[in-house]
Amino acid sequence: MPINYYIFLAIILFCIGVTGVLTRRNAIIIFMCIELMLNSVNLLLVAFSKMHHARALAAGAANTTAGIEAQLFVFFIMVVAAAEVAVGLAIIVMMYRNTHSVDINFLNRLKN
Amino acid sequence: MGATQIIFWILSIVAVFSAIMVITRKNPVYSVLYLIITFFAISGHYVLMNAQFLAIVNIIVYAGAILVLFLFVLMLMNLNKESEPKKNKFMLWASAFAGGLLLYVLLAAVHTAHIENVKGIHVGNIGLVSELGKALFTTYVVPFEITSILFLSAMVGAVVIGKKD
Amino acid sequence: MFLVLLIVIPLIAGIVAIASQSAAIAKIVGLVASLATLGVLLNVLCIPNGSEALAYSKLWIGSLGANFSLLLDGPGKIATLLTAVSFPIIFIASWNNGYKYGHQFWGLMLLAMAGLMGVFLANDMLLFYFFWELALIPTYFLCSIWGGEKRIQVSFKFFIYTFVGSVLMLIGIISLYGKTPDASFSWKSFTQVALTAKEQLFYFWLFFVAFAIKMPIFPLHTWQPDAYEQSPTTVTMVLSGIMVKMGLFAVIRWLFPIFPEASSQMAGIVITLSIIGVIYASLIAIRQDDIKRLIAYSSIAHIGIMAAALFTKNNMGYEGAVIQMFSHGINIIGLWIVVDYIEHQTGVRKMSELGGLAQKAPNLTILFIVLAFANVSLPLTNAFIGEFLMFNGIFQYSVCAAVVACLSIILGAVYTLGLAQKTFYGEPKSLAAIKSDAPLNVIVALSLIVVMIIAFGVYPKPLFNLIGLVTGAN
Amino acid sequence: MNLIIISALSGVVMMFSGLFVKNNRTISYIATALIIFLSLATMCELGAKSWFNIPQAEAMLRTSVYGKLIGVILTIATTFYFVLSGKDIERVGKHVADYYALMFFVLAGAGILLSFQNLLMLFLGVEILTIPLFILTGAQKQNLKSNEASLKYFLMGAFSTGIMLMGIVLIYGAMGSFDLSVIGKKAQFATPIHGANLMGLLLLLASMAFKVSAAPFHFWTPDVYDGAPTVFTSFMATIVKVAAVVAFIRLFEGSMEPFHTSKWQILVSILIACTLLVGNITAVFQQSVKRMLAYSSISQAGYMLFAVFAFNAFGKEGITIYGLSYSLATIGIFSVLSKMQDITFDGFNGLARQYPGIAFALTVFVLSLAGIPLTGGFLGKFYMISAGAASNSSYTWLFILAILCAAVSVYYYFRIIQAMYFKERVSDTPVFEVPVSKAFPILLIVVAALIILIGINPQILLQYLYF
Amino acid sequence: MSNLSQLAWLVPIFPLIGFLINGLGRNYLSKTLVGIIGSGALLLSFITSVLIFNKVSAGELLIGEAGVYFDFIKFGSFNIPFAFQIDQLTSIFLLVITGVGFLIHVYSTSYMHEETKAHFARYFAYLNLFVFSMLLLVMGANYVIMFIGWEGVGLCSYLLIGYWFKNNDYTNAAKKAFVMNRIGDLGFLIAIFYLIQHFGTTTYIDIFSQAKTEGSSSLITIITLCLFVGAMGKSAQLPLYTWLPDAMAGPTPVSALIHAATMVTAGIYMIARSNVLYALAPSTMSLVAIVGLLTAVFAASIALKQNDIKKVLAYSTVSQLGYMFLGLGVGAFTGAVFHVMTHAFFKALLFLGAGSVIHAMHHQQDMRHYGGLKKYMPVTNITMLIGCLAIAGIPPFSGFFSKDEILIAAYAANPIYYVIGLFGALMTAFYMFRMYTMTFLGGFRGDHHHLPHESPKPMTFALVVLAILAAVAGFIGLPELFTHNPEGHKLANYLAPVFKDGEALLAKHAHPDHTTEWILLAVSVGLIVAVILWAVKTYKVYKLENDAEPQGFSKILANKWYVDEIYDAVIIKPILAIGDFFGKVIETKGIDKAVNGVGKAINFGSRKFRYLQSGNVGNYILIMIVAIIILVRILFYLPMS
Repeated sequence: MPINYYIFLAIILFCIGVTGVLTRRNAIIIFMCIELMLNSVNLLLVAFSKMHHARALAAGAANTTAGIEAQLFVFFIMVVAAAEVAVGLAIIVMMYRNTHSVDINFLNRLKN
Repeated sequence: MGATQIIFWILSIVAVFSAIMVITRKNPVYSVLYLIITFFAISGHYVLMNAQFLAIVNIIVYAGAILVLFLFVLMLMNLNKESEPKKNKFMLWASAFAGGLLLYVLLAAVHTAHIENVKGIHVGNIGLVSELGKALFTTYVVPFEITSILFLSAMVGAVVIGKKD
Repeated sequence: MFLVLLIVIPLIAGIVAIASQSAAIAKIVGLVASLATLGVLLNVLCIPNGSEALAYSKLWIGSLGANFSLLLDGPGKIATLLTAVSFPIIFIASWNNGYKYGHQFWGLMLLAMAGLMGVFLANDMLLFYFFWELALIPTYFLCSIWGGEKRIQVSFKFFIYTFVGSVLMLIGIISLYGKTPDASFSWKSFTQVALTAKEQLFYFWLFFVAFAIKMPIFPLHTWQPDAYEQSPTTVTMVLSGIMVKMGLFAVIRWLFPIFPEASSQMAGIVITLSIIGVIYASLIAIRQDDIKRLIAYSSIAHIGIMAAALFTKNNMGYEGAVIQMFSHGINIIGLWIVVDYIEHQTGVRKMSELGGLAQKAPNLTILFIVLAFANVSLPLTNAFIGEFLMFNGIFQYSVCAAVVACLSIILGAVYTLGLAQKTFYGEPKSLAAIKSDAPLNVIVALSLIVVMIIAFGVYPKPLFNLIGLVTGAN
Repeated sequence: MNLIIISALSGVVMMFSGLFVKNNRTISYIATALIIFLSLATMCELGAKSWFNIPQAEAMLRTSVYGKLIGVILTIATTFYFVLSGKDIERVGKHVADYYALMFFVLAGAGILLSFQNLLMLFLGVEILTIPLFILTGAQKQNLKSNEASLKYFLMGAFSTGIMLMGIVLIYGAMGSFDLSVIGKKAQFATPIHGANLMGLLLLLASMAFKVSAAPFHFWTPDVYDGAPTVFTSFMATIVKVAAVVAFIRLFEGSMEPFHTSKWQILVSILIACTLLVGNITAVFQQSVKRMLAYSSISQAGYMLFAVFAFNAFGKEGITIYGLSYSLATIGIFSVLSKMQDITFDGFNGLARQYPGIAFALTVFVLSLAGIPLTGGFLGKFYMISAGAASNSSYTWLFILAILCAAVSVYYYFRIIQAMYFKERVSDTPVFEVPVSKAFPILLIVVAALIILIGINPQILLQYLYF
Repeated sequence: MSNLSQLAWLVPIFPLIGFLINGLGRNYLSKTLVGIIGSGALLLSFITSVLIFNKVSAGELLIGEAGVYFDFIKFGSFNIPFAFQIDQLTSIFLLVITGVGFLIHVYSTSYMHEETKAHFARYFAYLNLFVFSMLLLVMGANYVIMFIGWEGVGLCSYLLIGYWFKNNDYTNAAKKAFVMNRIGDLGFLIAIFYLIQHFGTTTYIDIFSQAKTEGSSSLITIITLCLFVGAMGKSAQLPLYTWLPDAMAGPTPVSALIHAATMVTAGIYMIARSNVLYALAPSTMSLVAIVGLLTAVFAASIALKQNDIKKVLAYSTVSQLGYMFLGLGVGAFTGAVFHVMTHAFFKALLFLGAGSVIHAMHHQQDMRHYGGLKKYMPVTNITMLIGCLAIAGIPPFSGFFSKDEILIAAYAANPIYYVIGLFGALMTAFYMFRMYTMTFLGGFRGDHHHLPHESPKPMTFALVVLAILAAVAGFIGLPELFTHNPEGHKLANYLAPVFKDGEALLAKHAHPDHTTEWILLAVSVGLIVAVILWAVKTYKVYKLENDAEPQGFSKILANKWYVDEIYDAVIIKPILAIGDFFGKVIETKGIDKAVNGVGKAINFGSRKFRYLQSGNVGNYILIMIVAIIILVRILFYLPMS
């Protein structure tokens, strides 16, 4: 597959995520959209990883591990995402406990 | 059009469609479910690109753990109805427009890149567990260890935030 | 080494005074320290200009090429002499003024003195900027804590006004620093900066605005009457007697040597503004009822003449302006001392509520009259020497400018004599009656000033000798 | 490496001490001891080699003298922070040990950011830096403002992480590596410039601007700083911010070649200008000192960004001076603020008469923040603008703007001085919520003296850069 | 140092010492002692002046380098030395100043005796200081020293007019005098600037020798005009004369000394001193003559209707000064100086006499309340009569000769000058005898419970001495007509070295032949006598009750042509209005508002800016995205430069 297709796909997903963040008011859904963004990034990383790997192979390097760093990067992103989710959901729950709402439009005690 | 391509297109359409559904569904539970579908589609892409490890991890971690957690929280909070109030119309359109514009500029920027079409995206075995494991515990041992700090802090944080005083 | 002492003595004395927690000790420390500074300075003044002993340099911030370097030149001698002479007089004159938290008051005064000395001595641009601000901060506190009703807003306006000016200068300093041949802040490197005509003009204005605000030159003067009015008079003495000279001094020391062409090119504008300011301020002064505001506007007028004279860049204007820096400094301090006494005695500053002070306070009146006539630069007072030369200098530059500027001697007579008349002459008013003649300390302080007024008015040669021949003008 | 490892270990120690030690005071003492040890350790690293020798780390973390010096500055600042604000940390909530642990983890993250060599480490460092902060911000669980700040911070932080990752990916796509030196080297020969690379760098710029709260990516800052417990605001506004700025510099120093350099400077100058204007002008009208300081921290970031604008030795020297003096001053002010009853300007009324020592120190802090000579803050600003001027003197408008903004900043900073010295206290309520100890003013004066010392002789700090 | 230079500095130093002693010791010295010190200082000065006069008569002069005492203003090549110049002109003035000054001091010791000790000493200190300044004025060897004295006398005039400082009208008058003088001084100052610019020096001899070689030029005209402005101020000429009548607020001896005998003649001295320059500027000369003439007539017309005895004398002084300027303007330098001298005597005499009357009448200055004082004050009566005759120009009293010399010279220049001048002289005779008659003749109209009495000895002594001088001083200037000495009269001979350069440069007017001169003399004396008789006749029967409110033209005269009112409306009020406008409108509503406006704008911006911080996360993120889009736009679509 042309790499461009992957780029387009990932960017489309990324932007859908961004649009979701912008349009929704539910904190949890916003957070989910952010996860969608991260996933699009992951997809792109894997695609680039394969691209660089293929390029290295094409350049004649045998047994190369070129591109593996990107896949590891994806791994780390997932790790971090997991940690973030733990903290994030804890915060959202805390908020919900106090206000019984997860609507970000009600977060306006702090302004100006 | 080979089988790979057909699968690619199907997966892509599924991913994009379900992603759009994620952000448009009123009911948060539907959103989560559509997100799971998206992640499955992405995992499919990983398989397509011979990155089996990540494909599995993606399903286990994201679809399996993280999104279940989301679902759990949603259920806990009893948010499984179409409760979300409408956003200001103007802001809604402005937001959608901004998202579209971002898509446009990103594509335009990257499009000028002339990234060559690499054939045989599924070749190579770097996506396999053995290769990744080797790299992870040699070259990438430092970040690997450092993630422990991250986890520790997340753990501590979850305790601090979550524990009832 | 002596030069360092000039800064260090008041600095340490200031810290000691604040730490002493006692107004009485602080006062004594202040007087002793200022006299000691004067002593050191008199020692230094004997050294002829240009001598090695009048320079001091030590590496300061190596990576910037900034040195702790001091230099005493002709105008510097006059300015430092003014500072060193004024402070003891101010201390004596304000001896009986009880200030709340007196130790802080006197300590801050000494810190201001250190800053002023530094400004007049610094031969390194960064150092100069440091002292420039160091002189400002204590004054700001002095005005704001001990000032009149509107002190907070007014002194803040004063501060922000001058601060804006000095930050503009800072831009100039930074930009020029980048262009110095040896990446240093020394006076010499700055004078060697090669600038195109356009750049010179641009940077000239950056520097000049800072100095003009300090002087102040019309139309950047509006902080000044308010600040003078609201500050405790003791501080006003420092402000108007010495601080405004910082601007003039900086023009001589830095502006002219760094931007020789631009300063000649812009002289027309500067002189025009200055002279507009002279007439403008004089006319306003005539209509003032508050003594402090009257003297404040009078000061604007006098400073305007000095600025105009400096920018004529001829010998006479230059020498006159430098001499006048000293003369105006001590004269106006004298006037403030009188105002301070009146204010303390009667609690009134409005001329319409005052009158007939001469009957109860003949000594004060006599001394005041001498000061008043020095203020209108009558011959055989020190101010005449300066003003005569300055008008002469302006005249050489432009007859028209000189004629307009000279109108100020008429207007000056109008408001100064009006002040004398409304305050001291006539029948005393019951509301603001003065009880007795001025006490000894005020008389001593004023007498010292009067003696200097007459002495330098009759025999100004020592001052001319201190200045030496012109360095800044061409 | 000392910084990262020892702070991580210290964090673990603190975590466990919470289990075994019940007395909050003791916990603070342990934390203080650990931070002192940590700062000594970082200082030792300045001259000699690291105590820990990990060959694999080379590709991921590469410490420079500069990074080490910044590490020292951060730990010193943290030390003062612990000492001055220890009691206030104890008052935030029950999990005192955990707070300390989280702050140590933040320091570890800062250590990573000071020495990362790989975009992966940048990512991890940023995450380690921010995730504990989400928690610290929300530490006052019953306080709705704290909750709200925490959630806002979290959502926006996570979003910016997404942006940052997109940037990293695009760069990787164009360059094929996450290693800074490789990217830098490749970028030099890459003609024409790779669109993906350019885009990636831009997204990275945006996300880093978010971290250092540069306008228009600053919006989280006032709300979060305002909502967070005051002690933690202090920590976030100083140590974290300086670390982020240094990471910013480190990231783009090598890899901004493709922008070289005119476009880069256009972008950064716009950021700086926006930041300065927004920070300073909005701060003017604030009534709460805490919120004012939040805005002012935005404007201070604007000045620090001059180092990013310039990328020269001046800028780096400037950041050391700026970082230390700014951190100390802000920590000092916050340490007073977090003890106060009323955190509006009126709360400071008449402070000078009751606590002359504290008032004096506060004055020095405020003067330093406003950039008045004789304080470190002045030299910091001076260095930053000099750096800009030395790198490209055609941006005079920017320098004038910066300087005029400094003048505007006087407007709001001096309100503290005015309140302390020139206004009388009207109400009978005590200034402070809890009685301050005798040692507190002395400590504050020590900090103030340090700021003045830097302001008069920055060589004591800068000489370490040129060993 | 020559012999003369050692002597010269003594002249001003005595009054200076007197000033210091009296000024500093005013609370400690007794009145007698103060009087002795004050008058003694003047006596010593007078004696020294006489010695100097002898030496100068013998041909010894103090000119140029020899007179330098110390460097006053010196840097680089620019030098204004503190130097004296003693020549014939100076020595004459020295004698007049110290001589008349001494007499007035003596007179004052008794006139001012009612004052308290401190004020008495203050008075003498001022008086001594005045003499010191006046001496500096005439002794200076350059214009700057002259200017020092010039302003110094202005100062003393200010101090003495406002001597009774409790009275606001007096202090107002003092202020007015000083400010008006300052207007003139401005001209003087600018003249000095021109001189320095052009000649590089202010020393007389250097300037004159250089000017002579360079010849006439527009620059010289400007310089002389500026100098004349100075003279107008100091010598109370149109339009700057209004301060002088007001200056009568001071004690009467002061009016005698300062506002009649000495200070006001400084302008004449200055122009006489600068005769070379004026000779090179004929147009200025004409102006001087015209201004002098107009002043003479104008002031005389006002004097006709004044009722305050001192005001009459004041306007008479202005008028006489006008004659002197007329003399200068037509080139009769000697005549002008001659008139200065005689005027000093008779006008001082008249003032002191008036003072004597005022003293006797308990400070009543309104002549309408006098009358018939002849029998109460015989000495004053006689001396005053001599003074009046002298000023009216009745031969052989001194005024006749000096005024005649000027009028003849004016005739030579332009007969119209003569006619107008004569008209003025007639008015002079009229108002002087109006004054004399109202005061001394007729019946006593004052308070009969306080009958006047003759003044004490020191006062009458001064009156008598001055009366003698006023009577006989004319003989040193007997015109050629009587002496048939073609060299001119004694005074002219004596002053010839000073004026020879100036006169040589002047276009010579044909001196009228003797016949014409006789006719002119006869006409003038005849007319004057007639006028005197008319005046005496009219006012001998003056009754207070008959005095109606003046109508028509005489009302204008009584109100001094409304000049003060015009000045007030045209100059003072507008200036004050401008001051108000600047202070209240431009300063507060303009400049300061603009400055505060910046602060306000920032405050306003702050208030509006903070609404950007809406508190809504969605908006924040939206702005971030938009910012990114804009940055991309800038990055990709700006030209790479």
